[in-house]
Amino acid sequence: MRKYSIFAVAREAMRGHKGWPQQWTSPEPKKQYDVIIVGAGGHGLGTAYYLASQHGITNVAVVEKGWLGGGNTGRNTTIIRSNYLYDESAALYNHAMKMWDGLSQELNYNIMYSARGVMMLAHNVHDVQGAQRHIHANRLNGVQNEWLTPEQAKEYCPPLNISRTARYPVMGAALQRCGGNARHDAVAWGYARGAADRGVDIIQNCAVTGIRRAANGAVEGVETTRGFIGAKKVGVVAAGHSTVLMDMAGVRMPLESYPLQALVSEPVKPVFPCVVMSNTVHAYISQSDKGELVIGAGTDQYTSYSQTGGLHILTHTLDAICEMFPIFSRMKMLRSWGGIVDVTPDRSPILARTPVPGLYVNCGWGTGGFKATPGSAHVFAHTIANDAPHPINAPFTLERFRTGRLIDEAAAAAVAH
Amino acid sequence: MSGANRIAGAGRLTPAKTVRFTFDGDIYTGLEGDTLASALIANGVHLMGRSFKYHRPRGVLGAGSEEPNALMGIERDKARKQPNVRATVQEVFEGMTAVSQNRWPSLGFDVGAVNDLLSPFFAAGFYYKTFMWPKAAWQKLYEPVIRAAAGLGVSPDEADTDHYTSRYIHCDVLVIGGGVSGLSAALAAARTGASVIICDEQAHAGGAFAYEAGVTMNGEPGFDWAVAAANELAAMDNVRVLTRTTAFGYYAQNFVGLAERVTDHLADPEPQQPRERLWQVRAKKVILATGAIERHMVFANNDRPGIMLSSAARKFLNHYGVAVGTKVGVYTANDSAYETAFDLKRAGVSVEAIVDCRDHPGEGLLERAADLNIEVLTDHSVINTSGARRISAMTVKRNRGGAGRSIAVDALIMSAGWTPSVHMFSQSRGKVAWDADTQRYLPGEYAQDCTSVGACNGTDDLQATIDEAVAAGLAAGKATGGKRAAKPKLAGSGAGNWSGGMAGSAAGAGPDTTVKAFVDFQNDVTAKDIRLAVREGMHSIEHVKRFTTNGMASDQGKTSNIHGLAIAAEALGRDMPEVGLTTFRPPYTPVTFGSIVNHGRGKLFDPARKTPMHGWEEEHGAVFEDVGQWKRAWYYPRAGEDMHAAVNRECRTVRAVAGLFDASTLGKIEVVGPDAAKFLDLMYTNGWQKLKPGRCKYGIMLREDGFIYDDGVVARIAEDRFHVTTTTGGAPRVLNHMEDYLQTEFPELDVWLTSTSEQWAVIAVQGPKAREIIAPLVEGIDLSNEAMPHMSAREGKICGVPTRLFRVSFTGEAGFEVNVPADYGRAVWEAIWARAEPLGACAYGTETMHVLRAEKGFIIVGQDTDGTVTPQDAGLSWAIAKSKPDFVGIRGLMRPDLVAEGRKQLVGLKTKDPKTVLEEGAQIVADPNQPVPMKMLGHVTSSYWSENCGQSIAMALIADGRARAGETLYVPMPDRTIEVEVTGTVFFDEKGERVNG
Amino acid sequence: MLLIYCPYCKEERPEIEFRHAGEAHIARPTDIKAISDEDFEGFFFIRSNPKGIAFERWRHVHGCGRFFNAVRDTVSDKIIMTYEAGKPRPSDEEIQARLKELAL
Amino acid sequence: MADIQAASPQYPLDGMVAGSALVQITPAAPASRLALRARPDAIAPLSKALAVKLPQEPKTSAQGTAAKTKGRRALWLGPDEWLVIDESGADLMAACQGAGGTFSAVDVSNRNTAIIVSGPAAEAVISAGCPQDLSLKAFAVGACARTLLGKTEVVLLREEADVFRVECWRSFSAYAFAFLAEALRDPMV
Repeated sequence: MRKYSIFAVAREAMRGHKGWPQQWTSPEPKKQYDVIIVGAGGHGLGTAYYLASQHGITNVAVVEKGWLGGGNTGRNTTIIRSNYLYDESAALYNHAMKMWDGLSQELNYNIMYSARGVMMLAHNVHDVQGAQRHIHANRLNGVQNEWLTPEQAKEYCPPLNISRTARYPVMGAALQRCGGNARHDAVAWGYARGAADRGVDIIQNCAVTGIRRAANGAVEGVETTRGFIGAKKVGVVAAGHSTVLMDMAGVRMPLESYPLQALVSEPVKPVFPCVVMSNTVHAYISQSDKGELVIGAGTDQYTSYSQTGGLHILTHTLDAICEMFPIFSRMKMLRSWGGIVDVTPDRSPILARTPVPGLYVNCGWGTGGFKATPGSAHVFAHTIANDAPHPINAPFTLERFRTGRLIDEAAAAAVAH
Repeated sequence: MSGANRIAGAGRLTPAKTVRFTFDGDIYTGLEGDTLASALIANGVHLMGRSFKYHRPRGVLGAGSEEPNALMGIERDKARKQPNVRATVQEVFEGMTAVSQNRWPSLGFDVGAVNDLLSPFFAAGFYYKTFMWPKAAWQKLYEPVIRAAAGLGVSPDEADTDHYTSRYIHCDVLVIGGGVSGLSAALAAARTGASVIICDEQAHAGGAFAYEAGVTMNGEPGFDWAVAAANELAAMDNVRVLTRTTAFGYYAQNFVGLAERVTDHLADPEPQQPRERLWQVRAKKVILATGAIERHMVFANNDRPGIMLSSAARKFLNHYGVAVGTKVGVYTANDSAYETAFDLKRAGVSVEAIVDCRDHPGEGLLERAADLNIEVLTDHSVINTSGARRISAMTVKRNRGGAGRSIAVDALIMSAGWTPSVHMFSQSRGKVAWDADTQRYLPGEYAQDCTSVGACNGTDDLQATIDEAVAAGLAAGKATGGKRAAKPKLAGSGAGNWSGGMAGSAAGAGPDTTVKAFVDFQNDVTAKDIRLAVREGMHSIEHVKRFTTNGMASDQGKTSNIHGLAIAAEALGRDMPEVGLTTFRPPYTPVTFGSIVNHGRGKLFDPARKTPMHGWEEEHGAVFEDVGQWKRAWYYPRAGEDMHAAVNRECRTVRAVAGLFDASTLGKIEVVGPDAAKFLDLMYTNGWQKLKPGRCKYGIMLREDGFIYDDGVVARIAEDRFHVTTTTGGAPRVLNHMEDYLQTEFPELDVWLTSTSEQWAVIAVQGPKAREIIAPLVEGIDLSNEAMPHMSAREGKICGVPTRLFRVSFTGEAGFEVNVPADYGRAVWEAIWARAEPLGACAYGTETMHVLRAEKGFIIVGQDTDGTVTPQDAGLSWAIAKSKPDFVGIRGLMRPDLVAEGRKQLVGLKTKDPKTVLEEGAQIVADPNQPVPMKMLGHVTSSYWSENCGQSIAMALIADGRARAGETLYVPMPDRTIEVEVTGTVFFDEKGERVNG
Repeated sequence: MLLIYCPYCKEERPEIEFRHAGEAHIARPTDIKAISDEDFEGFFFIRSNPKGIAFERWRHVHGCGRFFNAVRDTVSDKIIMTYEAGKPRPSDEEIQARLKELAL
Repeated sequence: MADIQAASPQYPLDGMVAGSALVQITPAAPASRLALRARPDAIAPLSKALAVKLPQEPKTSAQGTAAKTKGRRALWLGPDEWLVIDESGADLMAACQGAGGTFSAVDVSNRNTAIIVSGPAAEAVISAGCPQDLSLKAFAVGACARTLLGKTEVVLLREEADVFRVECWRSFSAYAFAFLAEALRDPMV
């Protein structure tokens, strides 16, 4: 692999950048691999990368029906945080958080992790109680999170409206300083380059059409639009399409796929220093390195695989933004788009073995998978390599929906009075 | 005088109607109807902006919304600043202030231009390869610098004082585009009697006729015809003509968003006028008449101010009467630029040369050029340009070699051909198809009920366009309920046919890797950047786009996408359609947030629900809290009291005397019908069949998974009528939950649900003197303990008004909840208050309510429980009817984890130091000295200072909590560890005697 | 914003009057107390989540208030047909016939 | 019973008024209202008892014709649901007491309040927040529907070509009124 550095860039600048090699190649699929990963998003490519780099399993193919990084990895609003309530979630997301810091160096690819701080606003007494519960639990779990008064919140994020006469005045905020953003494409590309360099085949424009199982039920490989590819271990990391893939192996999933829309504004000079989220007013916002305000909110209401959504959803998102940040009413929406997110009943992911020997699944990240990318990939690679979960992902089973042992962060935030 | 470059007699503006405006502090004069771009060019100003990355000087490229370069800040006042406004779209008005962007200290001298010199370093995606060392420097150093250099305009910094509005509107036929095809289609559709909306983003109808000088329609000049046609349409009852209105988003089932700019062109808008109006159109048929956009030529240094599209130069000349230069060069791969050159020449502008990279221009063009004495260099290319802040010369070379020749010019117009505008078609989820003959993407398979006509459909000939549009208009009108109508007679002639041209880099764009041949002007993407992306393995057009940022600027690639695709295809050695096309996403052009939000700002952001007594509460100094959409009185501070003091006083007073509490926000559902009790049996864990009319009972509702969903008191009013209450926040979802089961699982039951939350105002009168207070006001109800014991309900009158009077208590005191029709809520409250106040009672708010109920160990669903708590966890097993065969949640409760050992249970906590009040949400551990991550046993759900107990009290959910009674546990805080003892949940009046008075 | 034909209002109405209510034709077991943990999981958590033809429930919550069923293509989001709650799942033939009708 | 003064009502939109040359927005008079739900067997008896024929077609309403019930309206809201409105102060609950068949009658007189929007721009002003097609062709005189106005649910009744009755829950009425008042600033027809 050609090492990236300021010197390499300078050297290439002298000769018109003619010397850069391909970051990854586009090989023909081999007949047989040790492991096939279905889905070349951040989680899938990362899994392949860690299989190769940590477990010495390099005979790996990542099979992708479109182009790598083209699913939710390339469509999300790139928020990174780990201030989850439950021990299980906190451990998982904080594992990822620790890996974000240093990922650029590990991959030798600037993924532009920016610890700008993620601020979650509290607008009523119930929000305050919820935020405090998180902060206390986070502290005892070794996860950064702190309480800010409205004035401190405004100081941290000057565009914030903390007027007491606002419809839902800001009563304070929970701030995770190490939270922030990263450059989504770079995450996929960095993992792809790292994996390819270690011998992983990244096979794009190759849709999986079936999962072949032997007489004993174990996985034998995948049928694809480019023929059968054999492997004793298959990891499905297909986000919104997880149900479709798992159906091919006869495994029914507790998942529903929803469109999630996001939008960016036209670029402006730095005006927004951090990430702000509000569950009550219901939107989140940050500013990209390019200067665009990056904005999102909840999913559309119906299940869909269409990657589009309705204007009324954006209306609700933007009225929330203009309520919290009235100065942005004259900003313009430049581009809006949709992704498909797979949601579990408890809004926590499934990172586990399945009832089918040799079949593993990593799904159910809902609207929040990006932040977990390195951690998720890391423990999933461990699970595949050892045919047993890493302690961090051990609770994120499929079985929990039978036993009732859910990891329900959303339920913990139940609203009622 | 409106500028030295204004040509007398040219254009359509009125010379007498001048407008003064400023640009970067200098005062200029334009004409009414000018865009900022045309007015500046008229004044000889071509330098209008700086590019995003290299800060290169830029002028206008186009004359419309596709403009990538000339973006300005427009400022009306401090609160009404708009960044990134296209000078080619913004109309000038008297007193307008425009400022250039992305430059420091000035547009002419910009320090950021050093980036241009460093550009070999700043190749596409360079930032992925560097700035990684030392690690901390990315965030501290590199990123701030990159951010400060990026971005274009400056965000507004004050709240917008303009207002915006919206209209939902339905029509039979929506025509997008007011050029000849749109107008023809609209005229035809309108004749059928169908309701028609036609919109165009420009200030006027006419589309390309604004610059196509030689066109005639039915014998009259094309533009005059267009204006007349628009007027004719506007005068029809069934037609709405919307100019300055951009169709920006095409959503499901012909739902189209239009953004109308109402006042941006006015010097003094009426205060009543909205700045923008969002039209949310639902059309039965949509006709897309969105035209085509000219492409630039991709060659070295093709971005200097003064270099622009030929159609732009022609519009500046023929519409605005402005010459874009005095010595104009032409570089083209298409015939359209010839027409511009001819028009310029005829207007007295010197055309230095037409450089055509083709061997054979269109028929007759060479002769016409010769007639006008214009030199044409076929099979030649412009391989470079020079000039600092404006082009001064172009270098021309024969394609097959030879020496370059420098020609002095002060403007260069170019055309590589025309890209059909399939954006809206693509947004409608139609599939575009590659037309190999004409080398362009055209509408292929349709996904919605729409038709494309004219240039956006690849129809090049004028009469063919008209015929196609008329046919589409008639068909659309007829299909949506219009009558058969005769075709409007429309004959057009004199328009050029501009198919053909080239996509990708021209001869002057390399392969030399030092050449800056711009593809995407705003994002500074050059042909070599795209080749580099391909070299690095970016083989999908989406990767190329993301790696280079081609097409991702605020013009969204209107001029650059096809070029980028062609260059990538060439580098990959594939055909263009194999490389793909990036998806077009809404909006077509940027739309202000204000327009999308429209009414939903300020007080209309979200309804603030207020109870009938809200006014009284306000007058009596209440502080309010938000609970869902409701405003609830939180506490009533008196002079000198903080929240703590007020709540302590209220708590004391209620238990010593009495208090009044506004409980109107509780959800109420009237459950009526012969099967009412049967239905409630299924909805609640409790049994209801045996509850007698006139009695109340506390009920718990579960979800099917066994977790507590809601709770409340239910009163049986009659055999077949129950008055159900829910939590304030739970009211809508509980009703939905019950309706769901009733309609879909138990439809055979004869019972109905009606929300009565707002029918009744609810006044809780609680405390030892509660009965004394209300008794004199009540008629027809015996309030004695014997006649009306705890948990009973009666109907009668209070203050002459019908009431449902409940003897219930959420405080542990004897008390009543007075339900009266909401219109009488305030009057009855005041009457009760008039009795209560002299007795020493107080009004109390939700905070006191919370403390008093906590003293009694009553839970609040959503605070002491969350969505993971079962009735057993909450200590409410007694509320589960053991004998019932079924209720919602019965099976969920039996799941292994819900009956497992070690579940968190609700208990009481007392701090060892009675003065210490725990924080709600604080975590509890057995061993405070263990390392992080600590093993947490649970958390504090409610915690208060209890004035009545003289100590702090708390409730908590703790693993195996009930078995830990008496144990000492610890609450580690950042600065100390608090010792607590596990107790029962009842802190006051443990025997529960007070409730009986 | 979708247009949804409400089988009770007998008219197409805008999506925002409706609330999506999950997969259709998942009947609550009559003797729910007696079913196994697996069956409960299947009933309460497992969803078909099909890419293509989906059977789902909607409620015309800001209209007539009725729950009803819809057949929708989750790739195009097009609603193929709607029918009253309690009616059986339309057959493939009925759906194909309706699709043909829509294509016309 | 002590000598007490009977409580007097306070209506949620008391004193509010808004308008322009093209549209007037005024609170409606207080009214008795009934949320009526019924099985088919009760429709005829209830129609008789209330002296207004309960409509059975979606989106339609009916008016009482007898002198006593003139102006009494029954609005179809769902296949088994009606809203009955009477501005004469009649006791609607009493009226349907004892009517035959299976039904549920609930007094919602105070739950709802109404706003009258009238004038040539009435339709346009309501269309600022209502996603339904309100053209006379689609929403004739007498038509009614439960729908949305901005962020609140309303029941819309077209009383005349340019007169709409907007019924909403009382705590949403201030919002609904403010929404209409804001919308009428846009002087469009």
